[in-house]
Amino acid sequence: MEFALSEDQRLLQDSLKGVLGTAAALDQIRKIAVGDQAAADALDAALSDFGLAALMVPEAEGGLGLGALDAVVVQEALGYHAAPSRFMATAIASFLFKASGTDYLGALASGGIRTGLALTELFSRRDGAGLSVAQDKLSGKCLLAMSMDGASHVLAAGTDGRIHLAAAPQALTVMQTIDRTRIFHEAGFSGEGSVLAAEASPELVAFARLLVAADTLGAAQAMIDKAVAYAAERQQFGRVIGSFQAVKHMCAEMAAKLEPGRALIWHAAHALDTGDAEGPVMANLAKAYMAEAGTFIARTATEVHGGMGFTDLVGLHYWYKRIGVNRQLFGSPEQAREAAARLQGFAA
Amino acid sequence: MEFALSEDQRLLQDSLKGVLGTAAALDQIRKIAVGDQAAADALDAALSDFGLAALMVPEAEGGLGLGALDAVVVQEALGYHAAPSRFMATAIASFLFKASGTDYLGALASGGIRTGLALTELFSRRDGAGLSVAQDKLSGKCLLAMSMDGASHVLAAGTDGRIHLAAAPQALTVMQTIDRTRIFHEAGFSGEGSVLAAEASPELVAFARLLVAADTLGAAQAMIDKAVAYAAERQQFGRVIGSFQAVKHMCAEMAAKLEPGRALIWHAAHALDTGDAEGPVMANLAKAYMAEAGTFIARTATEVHGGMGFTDLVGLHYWYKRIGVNRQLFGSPEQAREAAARLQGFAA
Amino acid sequence: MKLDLDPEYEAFRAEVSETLAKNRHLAPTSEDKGYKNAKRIAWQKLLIEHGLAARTIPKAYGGYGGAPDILKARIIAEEFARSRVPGPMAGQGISMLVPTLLELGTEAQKQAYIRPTIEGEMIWCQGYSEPGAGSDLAALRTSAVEDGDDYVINGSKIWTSTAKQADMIFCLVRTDPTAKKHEGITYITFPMTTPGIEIRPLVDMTGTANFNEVFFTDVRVPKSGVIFEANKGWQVANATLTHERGMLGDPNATKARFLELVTLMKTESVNGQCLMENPLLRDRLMKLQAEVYAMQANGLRITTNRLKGEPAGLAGLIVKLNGCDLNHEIARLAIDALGELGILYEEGEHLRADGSWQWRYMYDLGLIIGGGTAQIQKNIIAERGLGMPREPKLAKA
Amino acid sequence: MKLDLDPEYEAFRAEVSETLAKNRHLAPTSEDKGYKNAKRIAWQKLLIEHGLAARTIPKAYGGYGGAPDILKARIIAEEFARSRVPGPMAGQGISMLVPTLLELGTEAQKQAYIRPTIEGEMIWCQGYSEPGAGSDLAALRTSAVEDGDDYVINGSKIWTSTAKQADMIFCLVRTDPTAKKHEGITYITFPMTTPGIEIRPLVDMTGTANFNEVFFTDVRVPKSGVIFEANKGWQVANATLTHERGMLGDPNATKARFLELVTLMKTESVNGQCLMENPLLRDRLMKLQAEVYAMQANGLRITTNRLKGEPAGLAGLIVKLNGCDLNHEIARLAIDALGELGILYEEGEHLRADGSWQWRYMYDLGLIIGGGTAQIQKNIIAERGLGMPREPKLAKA
Repeated sequence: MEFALSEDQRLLQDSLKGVLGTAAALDQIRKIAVGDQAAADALDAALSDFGLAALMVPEAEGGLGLGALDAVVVQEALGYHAAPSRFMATAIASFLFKASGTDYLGALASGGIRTGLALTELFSRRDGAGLSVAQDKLSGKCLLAMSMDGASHVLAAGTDGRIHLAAAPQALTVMQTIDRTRIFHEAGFSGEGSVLAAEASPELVAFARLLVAADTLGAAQAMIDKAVAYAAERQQFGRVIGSFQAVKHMCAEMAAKLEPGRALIWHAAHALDTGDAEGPVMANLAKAYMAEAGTFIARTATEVHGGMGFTDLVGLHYWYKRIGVNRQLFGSPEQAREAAARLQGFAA
Repeated sequence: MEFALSEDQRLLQDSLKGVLGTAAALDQIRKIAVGDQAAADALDAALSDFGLAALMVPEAEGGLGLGALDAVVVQEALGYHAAPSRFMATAIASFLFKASGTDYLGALASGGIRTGLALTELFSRRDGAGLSVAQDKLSGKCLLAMSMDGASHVLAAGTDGRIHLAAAPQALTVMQTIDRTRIFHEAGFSGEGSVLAAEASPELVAFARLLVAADTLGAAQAMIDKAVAYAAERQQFGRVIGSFQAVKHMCAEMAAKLEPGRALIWHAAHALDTGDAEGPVMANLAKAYMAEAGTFIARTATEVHGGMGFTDLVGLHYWYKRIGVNRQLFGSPEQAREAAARLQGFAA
Repeated sequence: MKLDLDPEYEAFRAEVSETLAKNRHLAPTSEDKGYKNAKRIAWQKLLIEHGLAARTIPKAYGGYGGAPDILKARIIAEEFARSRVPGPMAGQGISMLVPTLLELGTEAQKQAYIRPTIEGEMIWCQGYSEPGAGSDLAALRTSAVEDGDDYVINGSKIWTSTAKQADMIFCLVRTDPTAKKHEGITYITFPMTTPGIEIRPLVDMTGTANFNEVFFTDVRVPKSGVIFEANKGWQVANATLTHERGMLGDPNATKARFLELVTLMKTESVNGQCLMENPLLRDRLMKLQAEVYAMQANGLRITTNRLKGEPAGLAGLIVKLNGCDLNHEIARLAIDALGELGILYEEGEHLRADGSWQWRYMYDLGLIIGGGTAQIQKNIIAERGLGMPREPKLAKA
Repeated sequence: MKLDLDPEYEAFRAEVSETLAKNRHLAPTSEDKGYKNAKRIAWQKLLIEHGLAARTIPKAYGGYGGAPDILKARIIAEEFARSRVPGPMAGQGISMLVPTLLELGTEAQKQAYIRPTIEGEMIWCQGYSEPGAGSDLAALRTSAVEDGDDYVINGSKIWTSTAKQADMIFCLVRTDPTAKKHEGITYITFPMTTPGIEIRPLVDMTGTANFNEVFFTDVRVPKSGVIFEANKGWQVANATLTHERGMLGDPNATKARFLELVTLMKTESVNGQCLMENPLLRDRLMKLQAEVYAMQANGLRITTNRLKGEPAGLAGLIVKLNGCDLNHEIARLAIDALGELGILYEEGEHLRADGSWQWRYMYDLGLIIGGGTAQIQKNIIAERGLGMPREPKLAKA
């Protein structure tokens, strides 16, 4: 019995954090946030060289053959550095391709295809969005599509309840969110062909939500680390603020909320890897748990920083906004909890 | 413009608190809780002498002609002393009699009739409870009927959606709750005649809920006062615990939750007195607000007392339990909020 | 308990509303931008003339010269809100400096500054906070060294809004570094055109520069700018700080936001369901409405206390803590209700309410921190409101 | 990550389950009440014989003499739970005194106390807390004054469970009032039959006396009862205090309660609607389930740390704070779900689950406070878990 990250997984996370320490240092994130393409490309290249695209592709298909637990370890590191990356889209594509046994896995690993992700309408349809499918042709628009920059293909949710692989559409309009590091688009389809249609399985949705939870885990951990460090430096009333019981308890409450979330995410990922029936339930609950914990930590860590936390000077807001966006991605906490309830037959 | 209790209302509350200070001193409450009838009778007599029965009865009918705001002032004082009293039942009866213009008001003021209250099934029906009405005869059972001891009559909710006045039934079974100071009964009806049937109006339900909110206001205020006093006495680690920032902030948070509740209750009562359409909305929200604030304060004040708060030694639990019972009376916070939503057309 | 007003006041309300109706054509529009816009200044002067601005400022200093009357002030505010006619000018000069001058300024200072300030011809900014002195304001280190009839100022200030537009600054500086921290501070005023002043915009999490940093390098200013006395600045500042605290957490502003949220939930639909039909969102909305009503009623209580000249006690001490948090929570529910589209922030087809919910969700967090963090507020509530012991003195390390 | 067990352990599980199945007819039933019930003692001896109780206690002292193995211990616990066969005896003698004796007792003390204690022939109670020393345990004042070969003890203890049933007490007393508060304490054992001991039941908010107060008046006890050394009692106690902390907030117990709540919400109906169909209650249930899963996973993490002999760090430090709060919240939702009937507490037709939800709602609050209040827990998490500064020393008043 061993409930812990393996040596390899720790190594994976450490080396990735090493890469991100430079390629996604705060000054790089600042550049990316103001649209510096060179900085964005440099980070993208660094992560490609690291081999993230191949992570979840079976070795037989030229990948690393790793699983959901490895993926959340990676996503946590990305969140910790507030690093934009197409990894989430790629990991979800790998999961879907593996489930539907297609021959796109090799191309995905080699970088031959790079997929964007347009799943929003699986969870929320409005503003006339939605992708209709007729004779395997896709038409309509998807809101808040992810990782469309530089994508050759896109995985998009159709109104037929299935997820379609298609060539990335040309009609892209930026939808600017509070998080300027990650770019979202409105994607307009006009007859692009669906080269693959797979069921939007509960496992796939659960895995997608789990990745978001892991991203928030990393971002929230970063905010706690920064708050504790700031509290050890900042002097007020003749003492470091970290010696005030109120500040100590704020930090303790953040840690007490976050730590179980880490274990829950590991457990959910392992359950998905082993096909444990509880896996999707745990993954949905992990998304909801981290959305709530993240909201609390984002606010509390900012309060520990006082006025500095509100300014752009320390850049704390990049993590605050990342957590804020993650809360809404792939469905609200309430939707994730309701999904968990349905999986257990608690709700119709 | 004056948003405050009048001189008379402050006088009313002070003189009532004077009476309760002796008749409902903690040692008296302890006696009542173990079924000491003499202590219970003494308190009942003291409150009768004080004239609570006549409070809301119009002067023309031999009452004091006071209103909802005066009633909440009284109920708050009763909650502050964790004092059992039939005042809530009497006040609700007065409200209903006034609304339906009956000739029972005089008898109510003189003590000629003493009404119990069986409204539970207005909010929650189960265990086969419910009062059916046929040819003005009542049959069936009501759960958690209040103030049935010494009641000549009862106001009971019928399955016809109306509230009926009838002679108090003989078949009474005690339903022992965590609050041993207030006795609740299961009341079994077997053909008692309905001498009056009135609509269970939104105003009546709102007023009943507002009284519960006021009771919790008083009980919660008592718990805060006790916590602050204890924190000023109790020494740990060579200083009074009230000097620890964590304890100070616990007390500050309790006060910050309670104080707006007091203003809300006053405003809602005044609105009911003046027939302001927002009155029932405010009263329902006040019930929900105080239920939540009360739960927080009951727990936090106990924590401030440390182990002593858990013991019977300081008797703090009488207030903890009073607040716990009030939370569920006349519908949950969720039901009260939903009622407020319906009154505003936000819910079907 | 009496919430309606006496006939005298209802008459006053009618009079105000008539005045506004009669003159609204003279009011500035969205075209009339900027601080010294002629039309806005003319409008301000007209409002003063009718006692709708600077109402209690003596005529001698350019005000209307009316007697203080909290109810009339409230009626005026309500009528501006109801009629949607542009209101009087605000700003730290009018809200904080002028009251201070009236209380503690010399006749010369009053003559020189009050009229142009209330008429909008003279803009002020405030120099209190410093990077090293946030919650602990009295720890400020910006130094002012005597040199003949001048002080020479070195240091920096932060959280200074309107620094770029300001003609003048009112500022706290340390004139006696040897005295106890509250006793070596002086409240001084001087022109922002004085050589040696550098202004750096302070971008915050909302992405805009709502505030500035101001740097002083050998800034030479005349002693005549001192308000009241040298080394008495702490007392001078506290008179106006209380004003500032009062400005945060206004329940009527909170109610207005709540009503916007109600409209949002009534009009937005997701997956074909109106947001208001979602029982979880509706229950959260009702929770917030209870708090909105409660803080409004709490506000009425405070107004009554002020009318009677009584201290507002706990009812007053909690306003900043509860009010700012409630605003933040209203914005949070609005964002949650909008779901995926709640994260949008910039111009575009799908943006709702110009992204103002996200802006408020961030800016309100700034207000939770600014003007005394939530932790400071809780200390104040416990110590002043509940009479609990102050933070004990520490042993010298 | 590997959650299944090696074949060796699966084999062990089979063996345990077989042993339980074969012997369950010998297990005590609800008829076999009381602490020294013959059937219960016989059962305990049988369990020790099969290595299902006192497993790691050396044979020489009456134990099974097995090697420490956290997994086997967990398997045993799981099998008892699964099979619903009555488990081994618990109690502070077995869980706290025996480990202390094994570590620091004299050979004579081990011989005298361990066997009867683990076999249930000798019941112990704990005398640590005092009315004046709660969170600040080391401030205890019960005095033990040397007199020849004896100590004479005066003072009182609180929160002493099983005081009435106990043959012996292990107790912290102040033997050197002049020393620093942690250095004048002695850990001593003596019979509860010693003259001068008075026991007063301590009724708590649940309405029952789950604990006692114990008063000492000139209680003369031999020095031979001292464990380890005089004035080293603080170190002795800390060895076992850690045991106690670990006992609170067990995630498996929490999960069992959660499942009871699920059953409640599936089976209860109000106004003709099953509670599980209520979206607000269901959402709260799912919130709690997320925490239950999280604390279970957190528990697996801690077990792994212990298997590796590593410190559990934050994962360990949060267990008491989160676990006790989660239990309290589960009880709270159950009561809210039951609504009006949730307030019932005593025997009657409409009482649900014997009123256990209300009992837990109160008792769990006691556990939130006991064994280190939530505030103490947060101090520990901040200082030991996050490396934040300790509470600074105060200036002498």
